[in-house]
Amino acid sequence: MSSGWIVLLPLLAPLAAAAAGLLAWRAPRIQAALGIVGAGAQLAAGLGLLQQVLREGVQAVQLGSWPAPFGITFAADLLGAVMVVVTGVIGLAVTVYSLADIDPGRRAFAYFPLVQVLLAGVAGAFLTGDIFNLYVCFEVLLMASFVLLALGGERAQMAGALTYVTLNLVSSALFLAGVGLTYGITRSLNMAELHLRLGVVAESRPELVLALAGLFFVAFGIKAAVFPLYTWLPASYHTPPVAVSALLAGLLTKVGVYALIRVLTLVFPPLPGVGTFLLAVASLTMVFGVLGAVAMFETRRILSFHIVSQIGYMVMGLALVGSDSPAVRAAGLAAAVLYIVHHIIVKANLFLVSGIAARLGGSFQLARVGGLAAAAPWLALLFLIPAGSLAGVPPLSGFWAKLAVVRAGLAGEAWWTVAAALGAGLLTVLSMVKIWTEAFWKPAPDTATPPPPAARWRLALLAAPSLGLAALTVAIGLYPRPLYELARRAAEQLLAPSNYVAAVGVATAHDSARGDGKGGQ
Amino acid sequence: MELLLAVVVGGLYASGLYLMLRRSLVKLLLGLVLLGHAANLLIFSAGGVVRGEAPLVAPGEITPPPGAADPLPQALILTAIVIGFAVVSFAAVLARRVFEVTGTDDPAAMENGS
Amino acid sequence: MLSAMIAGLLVAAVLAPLAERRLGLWAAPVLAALPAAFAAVVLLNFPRGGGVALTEVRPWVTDLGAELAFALDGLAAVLALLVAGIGALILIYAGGYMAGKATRGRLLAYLLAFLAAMLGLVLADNVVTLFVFWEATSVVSFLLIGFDHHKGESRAAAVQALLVTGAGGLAMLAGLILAGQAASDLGLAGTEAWRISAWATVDLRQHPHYFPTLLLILAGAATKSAQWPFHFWLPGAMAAPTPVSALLHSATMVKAGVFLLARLSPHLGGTPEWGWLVTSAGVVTMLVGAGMALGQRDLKRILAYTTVSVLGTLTMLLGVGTELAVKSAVVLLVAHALYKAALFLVAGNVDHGTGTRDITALGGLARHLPWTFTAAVLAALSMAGAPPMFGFVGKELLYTSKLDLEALGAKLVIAAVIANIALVAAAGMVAVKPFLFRRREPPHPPHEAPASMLLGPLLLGLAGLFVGLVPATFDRTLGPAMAAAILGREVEMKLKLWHGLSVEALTVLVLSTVTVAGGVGLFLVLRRRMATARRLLEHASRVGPTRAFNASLAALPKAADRLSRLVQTPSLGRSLSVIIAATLSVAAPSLILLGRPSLPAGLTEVQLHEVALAVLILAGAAMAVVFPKRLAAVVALGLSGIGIALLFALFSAPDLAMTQIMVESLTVILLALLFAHLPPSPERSSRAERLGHALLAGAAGVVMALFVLVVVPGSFPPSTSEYFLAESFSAAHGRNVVNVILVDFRALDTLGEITVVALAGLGVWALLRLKLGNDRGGEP
Amino acid sequence: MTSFILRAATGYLMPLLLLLSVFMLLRGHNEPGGGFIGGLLAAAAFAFHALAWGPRATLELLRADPRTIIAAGLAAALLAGVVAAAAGEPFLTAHWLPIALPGVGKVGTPLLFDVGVYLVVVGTTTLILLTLGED
Repeated sequence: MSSGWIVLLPLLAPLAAAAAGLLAWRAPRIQAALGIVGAGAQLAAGLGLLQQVLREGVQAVQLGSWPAPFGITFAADLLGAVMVVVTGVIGLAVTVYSLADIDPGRRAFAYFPLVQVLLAGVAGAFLTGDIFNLYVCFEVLLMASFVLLALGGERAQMAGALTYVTLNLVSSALFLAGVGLTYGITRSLNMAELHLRLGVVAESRPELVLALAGLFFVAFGIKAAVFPLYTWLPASYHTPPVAVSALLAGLLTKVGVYALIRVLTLVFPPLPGVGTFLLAVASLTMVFGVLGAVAMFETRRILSFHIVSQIGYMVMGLALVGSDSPAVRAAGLAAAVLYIVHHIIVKANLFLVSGIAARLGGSFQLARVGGLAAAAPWLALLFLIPAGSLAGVPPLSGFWAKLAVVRAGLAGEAWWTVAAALGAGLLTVLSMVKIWTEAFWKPAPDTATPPPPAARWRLALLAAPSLGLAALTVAIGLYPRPLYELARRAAEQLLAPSNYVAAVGVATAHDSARGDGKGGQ
Repeated sequence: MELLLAVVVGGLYASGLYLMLRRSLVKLLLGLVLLGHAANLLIFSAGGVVRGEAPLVAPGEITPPPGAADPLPQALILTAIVIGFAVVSFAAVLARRVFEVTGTDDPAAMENGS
Repeated sequence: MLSAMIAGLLVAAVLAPLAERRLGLWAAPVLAALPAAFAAVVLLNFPRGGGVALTEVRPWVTDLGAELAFALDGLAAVLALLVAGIGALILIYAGGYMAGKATRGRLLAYLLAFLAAMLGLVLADNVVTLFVFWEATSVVSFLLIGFDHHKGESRAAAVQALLVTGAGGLAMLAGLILAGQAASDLGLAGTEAWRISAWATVDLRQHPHYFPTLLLILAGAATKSAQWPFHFWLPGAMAAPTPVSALLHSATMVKAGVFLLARLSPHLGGTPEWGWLVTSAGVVTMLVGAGMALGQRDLKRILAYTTVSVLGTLTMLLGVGTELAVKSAVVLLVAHALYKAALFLVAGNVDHGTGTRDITALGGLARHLPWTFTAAVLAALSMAGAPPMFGFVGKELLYTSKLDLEALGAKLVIAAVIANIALVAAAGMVAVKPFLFRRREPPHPPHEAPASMLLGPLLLGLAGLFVGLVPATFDRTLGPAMAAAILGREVEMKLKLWHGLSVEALTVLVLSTVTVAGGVGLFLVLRRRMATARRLLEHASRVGPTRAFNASLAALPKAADRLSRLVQTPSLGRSLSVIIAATLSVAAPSLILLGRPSLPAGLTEVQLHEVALAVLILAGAAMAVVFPKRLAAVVALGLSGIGIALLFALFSAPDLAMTQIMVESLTVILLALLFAHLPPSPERSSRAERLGHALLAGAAGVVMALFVLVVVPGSFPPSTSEYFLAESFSAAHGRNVVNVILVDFRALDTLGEITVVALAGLGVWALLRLKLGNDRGGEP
Repeated sequence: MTSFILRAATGYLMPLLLLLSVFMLLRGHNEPGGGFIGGLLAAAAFAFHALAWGPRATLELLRADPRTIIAAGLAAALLAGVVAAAAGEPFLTAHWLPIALPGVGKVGTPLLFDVGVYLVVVGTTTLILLTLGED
């Protein structure tokens, strides 16, 4: 077995950058430089990992050389590897943006190392093959997000952070309880082994497994922000600096969705009724999220509610694993993966762009800004791309994501959820159009208080990452085949967990006679 | 004993959650702490309890005595206690700052404006 | 070839602002060469009969049924000719119309992008390709309608158009996917199922999903083609600059819905459902549009409503779907494209030359705008269906096709005659009223438009005359090819101005005469009674869908807010309650189904001091709940924690006990330090609320206790821990197995843990020191 | 008056507590204890000192800033894991010196890791206490 450093690097690179940055805590400039290096290294490592997974299948490594299932396993399948790559992309984009966006005060208080720790935690969550370690990774990324959210101590931030912290801690407590019970039942924490053992338990005590799955569902449902557990998100995401919002908006809820996918495809055996249940949750999430957005007139709040709504589409894709048809299961999961990747890029970018818009227009309140289309045509274009993509305008990335989800939904005969998806899609168009007509088309109101013009280098630094993400959106839109192919293969891997289990190697290292034949779906 | 532990765990969850539902920052924190205790004890009981046989290797031996307690839940709980402590400390200071900034300790009274 | 040409237009669109800056006045004619070339290519490759001249298939996302597939059949060719040909003229016109305006480059760019989208749409042979271009037309038209976006009216109209067509588009997407899946169910393999031309080999009407598919696709067609009750966005879209309106409302975007009906009628048409739905939508739209046209005073709005009426007629004809009806639709579609584009450009010239489009302020312009007047008369004659214009041929055929239809036909003919009388009158209002009669004083002294703005209307007007006089130019070439594509079989076409003296021909002639005479009469009355007509219309539109739409759009944010607040509350407690309730509802039923928890067999007996400890823990927790004083509650909490530490110590966990004691003391100290001096907080919940909270929390406690009871530890040997116990000393050189797990077996957990600890420290430091925006800026 | 007693007591207590903390750290691998408990004990020592002499004095006594200590702890723990790279083994694979120290036992990267834990805990706890104390 290879020593598997490539699987660890996406976690270690930013963590090391953070530690080094903290050693230089008096020198924010060094921290910023280390931030760029760390995020860049994470991206590079992620790409290398993805390539290796594509070439050789699931990559697993046993930390400390302790054999599975005893030591902690890190394992990268296609889903994990893709998520890590996207994490690197967003990390790098946000770090570059932060160079121009974040004030000296926050920089002096370790802003850049905090971002690095967040990225490390996110990568760890995507790669770990151990359920308790997943909890730890969640805590790492949560703690980083707590501090980032509260950093600066402005009034709005404080109240938002309190809600965010409290509800996420409740989620963590539920998750922890679930892990403890899982260990009690199976005597294992290794996800590959849990796959085998919970399958056996489900045969004799299906209700117990279902109840346990319920705990995990609520815990991850809070983090993923599904109906009706999403309330912390719109209460907090609009409060910190926009770079932080972008980071959280892009990545964090998707970690929750990832965990739901991972747990429901790998850890738990197929459970009766889960598909229907998730379809209902997905529909309500899409609809209620978008309703919140329709009611808002502040850019960041609108965008925050849309995160919720879009999570519904991802859950919808996941819900289709409850279908009887293998083709529908694969299509649904592939759609979910595609949607996640698309959404991370687009949503982070929308926050970045809205930050530039507020910098030029003087406010996030739509009533107080205007005339940006004439004042900054380049920004108008920069906004239209991610906004159009979010609204599903072809041929941008969001169109393909929506097409894939709706197609899978129709194939799975999930009529009501498809109807909800299309209805929410229309209201998403309305929201994006609202921002567009108000901030860009409408003449600037008399009450507008445009700030003094920003330096050119600053605007360039703000626009560059946004431009990069927009280019990705367009590239995926025009040439979606590679990404969809990746998503499809990732879905196939998820639906055949025996690959993952074999790569981790629990079946050979451990006598699991009782688990034989229970591997597949 | 398992029954007793179940009652304790249930009681801790109930009182912790009830405290969190009070509209008071301090009670929110107390509730969080109790929730952490509850989860730790839950893991402890789910892992199986053993009296008086700590998972230690006595000098001269190479394994702990047979029947020693399962060390893994203990390690998990230790990690969870420390993480919980760190998180609660941060939350406590945050709550204090929230009180300073908003002037109230009623979480429901601070509609986050802007 | 086809995709390259479309891409060429898109590139030209991107470069248009640059070209405009470089070439100035010459930019428009130069850019117009592109669509003209497109039209030439289509002409050179014109498909014979029901065949397909050019095809192109490129893989896109095969698994999603997406290919970039184009096919040039008769239907596509005729529409492409109209789009590209009229498009070229309009580009030239726009160059003149926008002369001296800074936004000219942008308008040219949008127009080119629109042409590209529209051409892609009519040429598309794959459902995803079709949808991509369909949506592209919606998006570009949004930008075009909102072109003068400093006007609130323009913005509102743009949003309205986008929402209405967007909603239809989404429904259509679902419909197209259903159709593709149906084709796949019926045996088409792979991407074949998503190719429209391939559907000819299966019968989609047999599929159980036929009806929902039809409904969804019709929703798309109806919104795009402004069928009642979705018609209102089209007149609203008149906020666009004139060349835009002309383009959108003559040959192109509004025809997209009709095009879709035509495109799909061989596959989905011919059923009673199709007949009823499509025909009735068409009839209602035809009548509503015609009626509304008469109450307008803005030239462009009159034209817009007549467009609605004609679109209704076309829809009705495709609904009827007989060979004669389809032929008639083909003729009407082309004739309408020619005259309506011309009339919009005329309206633009009037506006340009006088500064107003209000017909009550216009009169006697013929002397000042002679060329515009000429074009107007040519186009209006065609619109009115007067011989020898192309419009006349169309109307004759229209009446004939209805007479084919027995009982239903009579009703349809009457409806069509009524609508056409209104159209004749409207033609008078647009093309006669401003130019003849008494002279009025418009805002500017009237002047004729420049050549670039006369070329288009005159050419289009003359084309109508030419085809009317020499119908062979149409009925040997374009007409039959298009009709064949719609009907799915070869057809012959014979158009003539004079039909001889058969009973049928005479009936039609009488109807035509009645139409023209009635229209002229109506025009003469209307010219004097404009105000009355307008009042009538205002009364009528009070209940119309426009109002309903605007009212619901206005009410939407508030309603959404109310609904959203059912879940999204500022109250942290509410959110917590929801989470607890959610946990209960997903976990409790299964636990209850498990039945009475059967206690594990090897149940450890309880000793007295253990009970005492349990009591201590619970009492501490309970006191933390009930003590009103903060400090006392904190100390009680500590008591509970100490109890847990003792429990750990009793049950073989010395490390846990030590850690718990230290952590607990620190927590108590920290909480006391932070909160001892705060004023006491009152109980803020009512009795009922408290009871509810207690029940909720209690239920959660019971569920978690049940969880503990139903877990049977140790049912899965060998356990991971056995490995740790066995290997701790020999392989990891440590006697304290718990510590070895922490620093070796599972060291990564601990690495994560200390990261959390470190961040908590940094967080506290930052929280206490960095206070932006409140008091002084922070210093580290 | 109280501060005088406190100062006097601290003079005796602090070295004792610090010694105990190091003891706890080192024996942790074999007996109950370890980096976390050791770290908390050391932090308690500094807390007493701060109570008696004020936070500034404690900072001077510490020499290193708490933040540096935290960072050093993280770095030590990471380093302990990265050592394995030299041998081409996975992250966190333990490496031991051939000799055993009396009272401590074998010395290897897990001990370095535990030192990292110790440092992070010391740094964090003192950072929190000192920041609170100065506030």
